[in-house]
Amino acid sequence: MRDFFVLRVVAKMLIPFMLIFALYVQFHGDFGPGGGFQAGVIVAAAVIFYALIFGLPAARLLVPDALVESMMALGVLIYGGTGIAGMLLGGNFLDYFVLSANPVTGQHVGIFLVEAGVLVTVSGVMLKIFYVFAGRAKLPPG
Amino acid sequence: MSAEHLPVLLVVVPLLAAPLIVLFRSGRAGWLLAVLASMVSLACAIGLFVQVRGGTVISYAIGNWAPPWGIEYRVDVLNAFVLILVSGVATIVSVYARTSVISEVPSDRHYLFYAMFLLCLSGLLGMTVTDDVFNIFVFLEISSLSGYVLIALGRERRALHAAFQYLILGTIGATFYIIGVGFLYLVTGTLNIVDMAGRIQAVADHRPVLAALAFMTVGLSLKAALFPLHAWLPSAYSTAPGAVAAFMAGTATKVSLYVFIRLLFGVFGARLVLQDLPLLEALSLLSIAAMLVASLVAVMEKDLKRLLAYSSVAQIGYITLGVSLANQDGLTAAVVHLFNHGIAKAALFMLVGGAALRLGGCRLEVLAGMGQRMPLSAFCIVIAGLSLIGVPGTAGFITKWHLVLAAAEAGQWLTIVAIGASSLLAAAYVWRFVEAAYFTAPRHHGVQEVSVGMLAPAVIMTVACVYFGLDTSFTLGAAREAAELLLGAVK
Amino acid sequence: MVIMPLSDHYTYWITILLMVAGLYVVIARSNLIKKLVGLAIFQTSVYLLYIAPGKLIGGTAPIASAQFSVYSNPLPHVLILTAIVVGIATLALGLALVVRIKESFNSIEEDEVLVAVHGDAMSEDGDA
Amino acid sequence: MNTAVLMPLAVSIPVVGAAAVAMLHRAPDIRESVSFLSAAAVLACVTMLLPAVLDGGRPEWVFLELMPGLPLAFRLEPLGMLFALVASVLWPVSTLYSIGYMRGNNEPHQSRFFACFAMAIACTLGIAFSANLITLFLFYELLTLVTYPLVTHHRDEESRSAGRIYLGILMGTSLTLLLVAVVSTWFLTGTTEFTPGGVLQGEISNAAIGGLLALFVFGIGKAAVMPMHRWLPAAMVAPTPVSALLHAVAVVKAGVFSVVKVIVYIFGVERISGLSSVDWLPFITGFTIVAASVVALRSDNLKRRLAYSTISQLSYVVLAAALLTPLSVIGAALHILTHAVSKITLFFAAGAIYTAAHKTKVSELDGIGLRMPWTMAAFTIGALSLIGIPPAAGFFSKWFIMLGAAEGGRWVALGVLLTSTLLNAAYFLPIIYAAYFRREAEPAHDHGEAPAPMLGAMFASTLMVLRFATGIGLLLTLTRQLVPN
Repeated sequence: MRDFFVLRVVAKMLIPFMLIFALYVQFHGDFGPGGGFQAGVIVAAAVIFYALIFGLPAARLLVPDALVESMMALGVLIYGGTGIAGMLLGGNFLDYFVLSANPVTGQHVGIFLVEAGVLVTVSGVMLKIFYVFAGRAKLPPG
Repeated sequence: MSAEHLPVLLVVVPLLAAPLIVLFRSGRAGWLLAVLASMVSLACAIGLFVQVRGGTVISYAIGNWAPPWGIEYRVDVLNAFVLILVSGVATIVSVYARTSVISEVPSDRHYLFYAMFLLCLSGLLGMTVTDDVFNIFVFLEISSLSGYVLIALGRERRALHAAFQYLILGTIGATFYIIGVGFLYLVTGTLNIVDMAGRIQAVADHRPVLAALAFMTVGLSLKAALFPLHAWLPSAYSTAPGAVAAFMAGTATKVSLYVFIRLLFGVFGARLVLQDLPLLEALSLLSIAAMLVASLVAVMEKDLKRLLAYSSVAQIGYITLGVSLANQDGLTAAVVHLFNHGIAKAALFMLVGGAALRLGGCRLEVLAGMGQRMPLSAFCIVIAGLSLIGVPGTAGFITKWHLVLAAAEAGQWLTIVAIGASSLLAAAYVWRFVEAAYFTAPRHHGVQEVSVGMLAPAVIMTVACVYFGLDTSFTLGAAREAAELLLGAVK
Repeated sequence: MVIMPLSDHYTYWITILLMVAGLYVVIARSNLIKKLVGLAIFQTSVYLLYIAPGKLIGGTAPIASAQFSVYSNPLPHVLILTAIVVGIATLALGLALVVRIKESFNSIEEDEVLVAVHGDAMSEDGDA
Repeated sequence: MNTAVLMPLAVSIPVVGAAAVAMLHRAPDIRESVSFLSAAAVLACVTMLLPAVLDGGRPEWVFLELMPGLPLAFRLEPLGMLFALVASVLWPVSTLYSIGYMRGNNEPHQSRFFACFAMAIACTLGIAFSANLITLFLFYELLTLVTYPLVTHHRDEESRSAGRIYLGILMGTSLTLLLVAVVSTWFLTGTTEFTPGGVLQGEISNAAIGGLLALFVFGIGKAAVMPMHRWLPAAMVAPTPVSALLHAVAVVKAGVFSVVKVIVYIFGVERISGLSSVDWLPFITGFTIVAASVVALRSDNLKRRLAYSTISQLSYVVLAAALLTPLSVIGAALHILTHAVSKITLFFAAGAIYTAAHKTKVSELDGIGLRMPWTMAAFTIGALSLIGIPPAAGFFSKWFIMLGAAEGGRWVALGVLLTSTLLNAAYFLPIIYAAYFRREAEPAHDHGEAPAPMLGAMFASTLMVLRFATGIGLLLTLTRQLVPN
């Protein structure tokens, strides 16, 4: 689709907004519908959109496989690390109340970190699935 | 960190070690982390077991949200015992896995193997330790999904189909389970097992409770490969890489059985399970059918891994038979057999996996002359096989003793006959290996014993089969206490 | 639990319909992709089973506000969010397996795959 | 020193010996010395235990608690002492014989043979010492397993199918019937301890006792009471020293020993005497005695004839115990010993004939007495002993059994014993007659006597048969403790 000029321009214009929308959904998850899952999928969708327009190799250059794999791992580690942090600070696992002097702030901090972890992992997993499936098609049939 | 966090560390350590392995992207580091994480889990499990002996119950509120609102991890002697089994088998198998993985899995996927292994482990441990029925589902799926991947890593293309088949049936099983959870949540408004047990008595005659019981029984039976829902097990175990087969055979079905036992006695309770419904009678019939039919199939089987897989189905029948007898000795037999069969099967699959690598297959005619070529492996297979038969001096005997005693207490003499017949069939299928290994001329020349890295863990596991047949203070002590606990809950 | 008017039971009927239809597809179809589709439908019915009773007529999202006093139970939604994720993971894994099966067996029809699997088991001797 | 420690010591010496033997397969001479050394050490241990038991002591050694209330333990009482003596005295003798046989016939896998041999002795001693049913059961099963490689020593098709029968019957009966019998005993009485006078106190119905006895008698397949006897002739494919071990020292004796021990210490002779529900036992053993003798009469294969003779003689022991009189119980205990020494002599002779002349059939033995005078002399003495001619050993035990039968007024049993004596004579005397008085068939084999170690072993066992009377006083002191006076 590299030759479709309109698509390329529209894509380039849309992708930044998609990413910003993802961030909005992410940060608004604290107060309303939204959160890491949805945001992660939107981030992944932006990259997938890019791959659809500019081709898989270009997308893989932009977001390399190793990065995707690391994102999958990193997100889980952020999530788990938040839990461990709660333990280190004297609470139970995933105890957000102890993350800050003020328990309410602690909840905010905890949820923010956890949701960040979710975002990273979900977008990583989505991209991985897309890469793996899309990459297979390049193989010679049979 | 102090001892109070043990219940969660047990699960979190392997859960977080898995992504670390993915970050390192190295097979060797992955292996080291896998061994380490399994050992930490084992240490946690032992620590917990020591604390809960004698009736203490440890409750851990995740995120400090008090149960029944938050997720609660709850450890009593029953699940501490299962935790030791799972993490112990994982520790030994993870050591073994190094050589097995190098020979069976493409080298660019080694680190993924260990990550999946640890995810599977943490899923199984989570299922065991949690007291929240929905959380059980989540961990069940974590262990299942990683399990499907592990099986699909098998060398032959048959493994793919086996994994797919397992995925379909496993997902149906898990979905049945959450349908059951859904009904229970609708009528009780809680997901916490202890809380639910208290509330369910008031609504026990509501139809959704019955439906929940039915759905959960079928779902967990599928995961536990209870006859006749065992179709996925033989092909999955026989095509998976050696280490995976050993790990799953030792743990996966056992944990599902644990959940089943826990729900049966801990949630549904006396009125439904023991009085109103013929559930135990049905379970007893199915168990006996499993013990006889699956053993018979095992006797006919030509492939040693499939033979052992069918033997697993039969031995699961022993466990459920103990449950269905529902008296002190029966439940003791069931709980102790979770452990005794787990270690025996893990040992056997490790040994057979090694033999299959050396000899290029595990059909009985391929194993011909193994007694001469791989004397220690063959001998250990025989010893662990004796535990399957239930020869005194092995762990299997302890189970059989209690099963026969329980059946005698219940006055079910026909059941005793079935147990005897099943032992005979077990002797028959174990002896098929003996005759292949010792009475036929070797087909291969220059075949040598497997490396120490594979042999040592398998031998340790085999020795455990004998050790726990002689010194039963740990296994039997725990199982008795657990049986008292379960029976106390339905009184 | 909320007591619903009789006419509202239609959600259950839809749930049951999806459940049975999904299960039927899993069992009856030999095409592996269709099996997975059936499995997904089967799982979807469970999402409905959880969510429908959680909805309260006139209820709102459980965010504290002076304007509202009737809230829907948020827990089933959270549970089902998890279940959906699990379902997606299962589906992705299943499809990945189908791709691999297609590559190694050159078919996604279960009966053909089974024949090949059986053939493999028989010919293992030759490889050994 | 605490004498009780000698029991675990006596059991562990052969185990250690077996391990050493297995490792020394490159140095046969050292290996055989190890076998002898451990045999001597075991004999010393068992002999040192004897005075304590004669004084009425019951040395006890508890290993561990297998299950709550079910310890793995040894406790030595007169019957076990007697059995331990049989095993530990005959082990060095049969080791000597095996060395001659295995080397004379160039048998393969000699290390495995001697290692399993030693393990079998360890299990036998474990059975002899066991303080309760569960320990007995454990060693009983182990004995089956360690003798399996001996039975199937040749690893060919014939020994494979013999091994199937051997294991199938012995494990089948024990895993189904004997296990149920042990569990039922525990379930009914709450104990499995061997207690003088029995443990079946209290309200236990006669039918239950009869059923339990049936479970025990048929569950202990090693006692070869018909119809559980098929394994014994099948096991004849093994090398002759194994047959000697199976039929004289270890396996079959472990079977009848267990039956007698169960009758004396679990049921209690007085508790069940006169019960109608246990009356069937003398009949079924009587039938076994006569039927097996008839089969022996019709077998041309020498070892097979001896095997059926063993089946018949084993049922003497069970019958004697089942007569439930004090004298017959003493006779049963003595017969374990006398049959052991007599039958081992016979098997030694059969093996010597095979080694020297490669003959296995009774019909081939014409005139062999002239070529192998020592061997046939031993055979003759062993045969006469089993027929019951004084002063050979067999006379004494038969005497006590018959006295017991007369005491209990069991005329049928007495008739069976007399018939059987005639049958014994009928199947042994023609062999002796042919060996000495028939002319050798042409063309004659030119062969001499068996190798010296085999002759030495035969000499030792024959001496025991002939000089049995010197030990009878000691043995009676021992066996009298079995029955309340």
